[in-house]
Amino acid sequence: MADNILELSDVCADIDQYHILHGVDLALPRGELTVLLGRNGAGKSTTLRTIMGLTKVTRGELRFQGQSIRGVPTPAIARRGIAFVPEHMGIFSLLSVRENMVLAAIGGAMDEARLDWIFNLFPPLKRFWDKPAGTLSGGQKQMLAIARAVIEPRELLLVDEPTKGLAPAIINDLADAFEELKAQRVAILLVEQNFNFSRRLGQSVAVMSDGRIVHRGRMADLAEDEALQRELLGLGLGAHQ
Amino acid sequence: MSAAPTSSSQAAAPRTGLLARLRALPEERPHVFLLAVVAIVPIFLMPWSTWLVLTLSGLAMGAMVFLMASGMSLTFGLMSVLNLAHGAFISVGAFAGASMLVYALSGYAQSPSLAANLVAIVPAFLAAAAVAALLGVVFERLVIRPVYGDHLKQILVTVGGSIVIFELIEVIWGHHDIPVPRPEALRGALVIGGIAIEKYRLLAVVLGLALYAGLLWVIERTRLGILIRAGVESREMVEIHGYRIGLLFLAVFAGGCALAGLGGAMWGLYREMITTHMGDELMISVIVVIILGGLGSIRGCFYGAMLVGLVNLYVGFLEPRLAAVATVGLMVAVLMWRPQGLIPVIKV
Amino acid sequence: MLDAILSGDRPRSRVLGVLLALIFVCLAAGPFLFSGTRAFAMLGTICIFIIVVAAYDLMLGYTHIVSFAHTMFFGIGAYGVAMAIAAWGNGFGAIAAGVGIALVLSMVLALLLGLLSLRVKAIFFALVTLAVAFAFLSLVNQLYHVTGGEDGLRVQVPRVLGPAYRLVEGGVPGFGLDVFFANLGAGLGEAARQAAFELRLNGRVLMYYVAFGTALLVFLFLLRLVNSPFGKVLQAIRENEFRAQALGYRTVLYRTAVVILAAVLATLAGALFALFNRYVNPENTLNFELMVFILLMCVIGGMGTLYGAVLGVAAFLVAQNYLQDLLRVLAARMPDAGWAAELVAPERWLLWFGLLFVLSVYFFPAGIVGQLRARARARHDGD
Amino acid sequence: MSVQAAAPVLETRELTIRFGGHVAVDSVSCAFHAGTLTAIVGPNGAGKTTWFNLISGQLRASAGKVLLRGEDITGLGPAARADKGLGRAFQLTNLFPNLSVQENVRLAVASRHRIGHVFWQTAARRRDIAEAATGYLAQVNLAGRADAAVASLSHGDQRKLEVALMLALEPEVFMFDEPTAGMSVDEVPVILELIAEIKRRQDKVVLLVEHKMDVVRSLADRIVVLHNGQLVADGEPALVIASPIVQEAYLGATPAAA
Amino acid sequence: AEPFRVAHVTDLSGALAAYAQQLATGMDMGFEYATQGKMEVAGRKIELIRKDSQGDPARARALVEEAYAEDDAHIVVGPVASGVALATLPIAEEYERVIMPEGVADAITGASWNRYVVRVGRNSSQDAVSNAVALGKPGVCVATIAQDYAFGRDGVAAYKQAMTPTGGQVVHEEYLPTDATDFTAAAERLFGSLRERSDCAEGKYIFAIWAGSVNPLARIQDLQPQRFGIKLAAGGNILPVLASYADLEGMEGAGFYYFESPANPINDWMVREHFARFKAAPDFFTAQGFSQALAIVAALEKSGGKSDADDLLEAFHGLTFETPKGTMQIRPEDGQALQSMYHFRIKREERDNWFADRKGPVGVPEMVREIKFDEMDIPVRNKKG
Ligand SMILES: Nc1ncnc2c1ncn2[C@@H]1O[C@H](COP(=O)(O)OP(=O)(O)OP(=O)(O)O)[C@@H](O)[C@H]1O
Ligand SMILES: Nc1ncnc2c1ncn2[C@@H]1O[C@H](COP(=O)(O)OP(=O)(O)OP(=O)(O)O)[C@@H](O)[C@H]1O
Ligand SMILES: [Mg+2]
Ligand SMILES: [Mg+2]
Repeated sequence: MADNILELSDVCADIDQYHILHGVDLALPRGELTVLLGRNGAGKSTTLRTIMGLTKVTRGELRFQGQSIRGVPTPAIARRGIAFVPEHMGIFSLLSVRENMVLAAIGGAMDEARLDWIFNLFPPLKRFWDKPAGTLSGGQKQMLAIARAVIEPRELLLVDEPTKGLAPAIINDLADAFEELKAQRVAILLVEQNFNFSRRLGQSVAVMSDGRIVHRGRMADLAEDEALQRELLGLGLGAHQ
Repeated sequence: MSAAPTSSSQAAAPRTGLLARLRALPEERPHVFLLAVVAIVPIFLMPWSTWLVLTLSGLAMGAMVFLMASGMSLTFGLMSVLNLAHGAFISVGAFAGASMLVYALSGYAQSPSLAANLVAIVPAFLAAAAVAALLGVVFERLVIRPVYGDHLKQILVTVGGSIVIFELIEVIWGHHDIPVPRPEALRGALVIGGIAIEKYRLLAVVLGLALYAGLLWVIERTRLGILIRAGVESREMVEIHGYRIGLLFLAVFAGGCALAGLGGAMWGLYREMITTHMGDELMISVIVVIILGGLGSIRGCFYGAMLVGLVNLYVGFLEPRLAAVATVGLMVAVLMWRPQGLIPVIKV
Repeated sequence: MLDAILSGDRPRSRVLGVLLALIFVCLAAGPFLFSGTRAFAMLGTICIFIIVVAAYDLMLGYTHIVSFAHTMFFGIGAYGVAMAIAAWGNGFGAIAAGVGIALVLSMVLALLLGLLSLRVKAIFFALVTLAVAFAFLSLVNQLYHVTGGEDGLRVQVPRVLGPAYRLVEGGVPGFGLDVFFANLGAGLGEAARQAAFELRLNGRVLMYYVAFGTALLVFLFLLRLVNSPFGKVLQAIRENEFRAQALGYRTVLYRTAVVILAAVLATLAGALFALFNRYVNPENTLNFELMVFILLMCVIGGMGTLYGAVLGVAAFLVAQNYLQDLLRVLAARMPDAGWAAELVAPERWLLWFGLLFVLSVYFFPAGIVGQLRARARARHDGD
Repeated sequence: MSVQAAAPVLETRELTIRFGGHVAVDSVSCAFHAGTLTAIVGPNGAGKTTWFNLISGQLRASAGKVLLRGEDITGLGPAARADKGLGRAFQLTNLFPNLSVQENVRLAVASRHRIGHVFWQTAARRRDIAEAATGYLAQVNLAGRADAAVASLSHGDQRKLEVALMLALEPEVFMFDEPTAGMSVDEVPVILELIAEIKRRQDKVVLLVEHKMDVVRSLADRIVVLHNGQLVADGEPALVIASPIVQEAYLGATPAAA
Repeated sequence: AEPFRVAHVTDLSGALAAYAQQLATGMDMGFEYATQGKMEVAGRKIELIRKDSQGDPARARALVEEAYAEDDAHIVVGPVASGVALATLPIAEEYERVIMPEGVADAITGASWNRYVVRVGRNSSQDAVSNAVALGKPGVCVATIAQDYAFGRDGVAAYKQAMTPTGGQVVHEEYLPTDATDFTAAAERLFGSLRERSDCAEGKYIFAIWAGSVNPLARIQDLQPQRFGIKLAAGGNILPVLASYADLEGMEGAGFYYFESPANPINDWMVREHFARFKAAPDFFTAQGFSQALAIVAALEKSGGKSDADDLLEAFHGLTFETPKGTMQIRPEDGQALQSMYHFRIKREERDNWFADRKGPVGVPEMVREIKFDEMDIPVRNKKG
């Protein structure tokens, strides 16, 4: 058990009266980066939200570090060590960049070294430190969202499409950052459409369709297997990246 | 992406000349500018000793209005809850405070000694704040909680809730007016150079300023302030960061109600007579104040209250009939000039 | 046929359909079905407020413009007629002039408010209208020479609309449902005998039907409006004004048009109210409380449905008029004085009213109409 | 790049906007001709979206002009500009969340037919509008979800609807702001094909903000580079991409893998 | 015989609920006293129906109409809010039945009067005239402060009119919005109008005509008018307001009723019973309600039990009857009951018997003298023209 930080077994979840997840089975190895793939509407984002306790779980079990987190309120889940970057980023647009970061550092003061590391990664954050976050550009908001998630050390990072809207140079830097986090034995669950990016980072991979996991395996195997890609995702992943 | 072009507030003008600074005032510090204009123009319309009395009284009245408005501004600015039951909480505070003074501590309140008066007043104000806060906790749980994020429903349930609170006041305290004699030390006026200033108004000014400073500090300087401001935008994101937003909002709401209660106790002692619906008396002024200042800005609320206090007195002297219309007119004029109020906070 | 009249906007719930039909019958045959004066007054008020609330729903439910100045327009209509009659006598010419002046004033004010709504945003606008309406109220109170101040104005209606005028000599038979049900205990036959009454077709009944007819026409007109392309644009503005603009709709024009239309209808309703009620004062036409009641009627009925206006008005006014009687019955059953008795004392009716107020917002989050439709849909899906 | 004889359809002249002290778009002059697809690239925060906002009227310029077919439209609001043929799809999804997918598109079609003021006729009677709307949905692969409420669509599906709305307006100038961001790999070609199709019609102007360089390479006739609000490069794709400023400031030290 | 039906339609809830409660209590006790608890007079049972108009004129109209049309009431008593009462008057005319409004507005027996109106309570002219009589003499200067609506303006007009014959003069009139709460500006002007005058040897007064609970006098007193030799004056008021007069020791005026002022057996009975039943003193409106009941009983006795509107009106007009306030007389011209008023001077005292639930310093209106109704010339204002 010790090597899986998070385990989902047969998780079903509803949004309002709609059944969105129909039995998700997923295990995240500690310190590895797992990529979650799937078409639009497959339920990837919902899976992440379910882990955070943001949707109604109707069946199944979720275990984080061996303990059940089903029914645990979101703040408590977060404090157990899971950080989450939602797909709409969830920037507090009225707060300044600094205040956004202050909030993210639940431990109290921000660690200077870590902050420097972040500034290095995303220079615009330093530049707009005291500006209202709402006036940042789309990509800058994405940077801030990621920065908030990593300002403190966490056990598990859930990231929903981080490269969306980022310029290529930044994407490269971001990949480096994730590499570093991996090196610190942080487990990461990454939803990503940019296959180049996820292939570079991913160790294991899961593919979703229609609210279920339809494939699990090593990233390397999927990356080789053009036919499997076609079957699972409708298209070779090499195209258009 | 927001399309509203935001005006420059940080566009620091490097010029330092006094004239240049004055010229930049309307844009950079509209609240100071407006307050100055409103206070200076009437000098030419009345004897200057009258002007002095009215100005001092007006500022003191503004302080009293601020005591009442700050709570509403707080709940609105921080939680985006439009609490139209605020007036009911003002009444509750007035009744709770008065009960302390009239029933429990009447001996101290009536004694001619200042110390004894303080023994009565401080607990009375605390009781007013505490009772209102407690009621606020209940109110938040039962009435407000289901309608976070929906202004329209907030308006409805809080108006409904205020009807209930007013009725409960009558059930508990009976439906007659209750006289609340002011403690000896706060009666009468200080006469300085032929100008009389009521002592009670001085107390209002002191309390108002203290509260203003305290609130500013909490909201702008503390993590609590940041957190609450964040919560207005997205409760979900605050929870994702690991904070229990529910508790936080409960506390803020109770705080807002406590301020209303305190304001009510002050107001009750000012009128020396408390009536069930007295809390609604100033609601329009309160609403004008929080719009004028820019919804949710404590600083704006303070300046707005001062403006309303002054305008009320000046116009009350020049043409009493127009006093009510004048403050509303001032508000509309300010909004035409600055659509978000003097110090905008929330972009709604 | 019915579809054409209703502009294709069917009730979409059987219960709702039945309720609406019931209300329609009660209103259409009202004077013949209820014998008491209070019931008569209530039915007339329901007709008039259907106009007010439906017009308000056009703004609130369909366009998301929250205005607290709706009563101001209602009051302008009412005072327009009342003051015209006071000044120029009780002829129809005076009434027409009063309504005309009121309409012009309303339109101008609505235009100004519409322009203001451009400048400031949603909740600001709501609070500003609140303050403006308050200033207007205070003005009416201050100008008591012409408005009667807090004491209000008596409206001397033309003879044709008053109680003295008879459409036909003698009475026509009516059957008082209220009396019938009240006396059911005495047996069916007896109750029926008690319930039969003679209705005098006087000018007040005529006035009632004027109000009823106007309400019906206005309602059908609004129903058509909201289901037209124009109505769809309004909904788009409600959902996302920014995007509606980007699609090429000049939302300013639409918003202003809606504000003006709602104001005009409210003014019209105000005029009817003055003529029906024959008395006008700030409390009845301009108060903030009245404004909140209108808002509540709109919300309990179901915002953005128009049918909600009908249900909301009916439910609200019935509760307001008969809650106290209900409490009296309850209080009579209470054993003795004490807390419980104090709480159900008839004077405490506002307490229960307030509670109902709050609860109705919770239990009908989507309004009665929304709730009924959701149920119907759920049943439909279940099949 | 061949010299175009015809007058430009859209032109910005020294267009500038300041936010406080920050100049987000700095005196940008550029002209666009019918039948061309221009890609606009630049680092995050370069001012691309802001430039779009200035063109389509969401923001008012501090200085400079926007010309459409030679006519100065700088003073017009967004609605008037949309009416004149400027179509815009937003970077951050911006739809009518509680209306159905089909109603969303119908609104766009109705706007083009200019029937928004009609209040005497029920909308349901305009079958033509509904049919047209369904047609556009089919183009973006959303016909199956026509009756779903927009709020319940997944992110990618909302992006597609965003594109459908612009198609339905049938504008002369198409402005795409990262249309494929967040779209799954099998959907991307559909949207790209749509854009290519518009370009092939030869009478439209297409502006495309896009960070995916292979997309840019395969579609663009011309690339404009913004950096810190300024137009720093403009020209044929191959040349621009090879330019040092793009290589350094935009693509990072190592060029993105193809 | 058929019972005699009295409908008491008044504002039992709403802003004036406290007054209405007193009126209801007074009416009940009055009938009890007048009929020795039998509720029967001239061979007819008296039936009392009570309805709550909620302070809402429209509702009051519907209820009054209901009382006449459905309950077949012979007389409607109420409502107490003047505006609400005014709204109901035309209905009495339509139904040709008697109405006994409880409001004080002059308009009730003035502009809005109709022949079915009978009023036992005081009108504002009586308030004003009695105060003028109490205060006025040559060398007295008065500046008035009143609410800016019909009640205040009429009151000041009547006050001025009554002041002239006494030799006193009204030198300034100050009108404020009804809901005013800050009186600094008004005080500035009032002081200004009196301060410099030299023709006021017998005293400078500020006289307030104010309805509602926020009383300007205490606020003006705070600003120390004695600095300029100015004294305050005001009419009587309900006990809770008198309690706040504790600081206005020495203030003079005239009032409608204070339970220790009249000396007669009826008042003795009422005060005694009221203390016994409610552990509190009867107030203004208790006395008024009590008197209303006595008037109805007296009229029925006079008409020999006949209850047609015309019979009743005939009985009421010119009726002289005894009340807790002594003898009253209803004058035929406008149906207004003429009655004594009480000239008082405020004295600060500790009292524990005024209210059931609290005690404290109050301003007791000690009677200076009773002003009999024939000393006051109350204008008749219902001449239509
Ligand atoms: N609020 C909602 N109400 C109803 N259905 C919803 C809601 N939110 C999401 N869904 C549905 O749930 C399904 C899964 O959505 P989800 O957002 O998890 O997809 P996704 O895999 O993240 O897609 P994408 O790649 O487009 O972001 C979709 O079919 C969507 O329509
Ligand atoms: N309303 C505003 N107030 C202040 N600054 C703003 C505002 N809007 C945009 N900016 C600033 O203008 C700059 C340009 O933003 P813009 O959104 O145009 O960038 P972009 O090129 O679209 O970037 P991305 O690729 O990340 O979307 C940013 O630095 C941003 O902070
Ligand atoms: Mg997603
Ligand atoms: Mg952008």
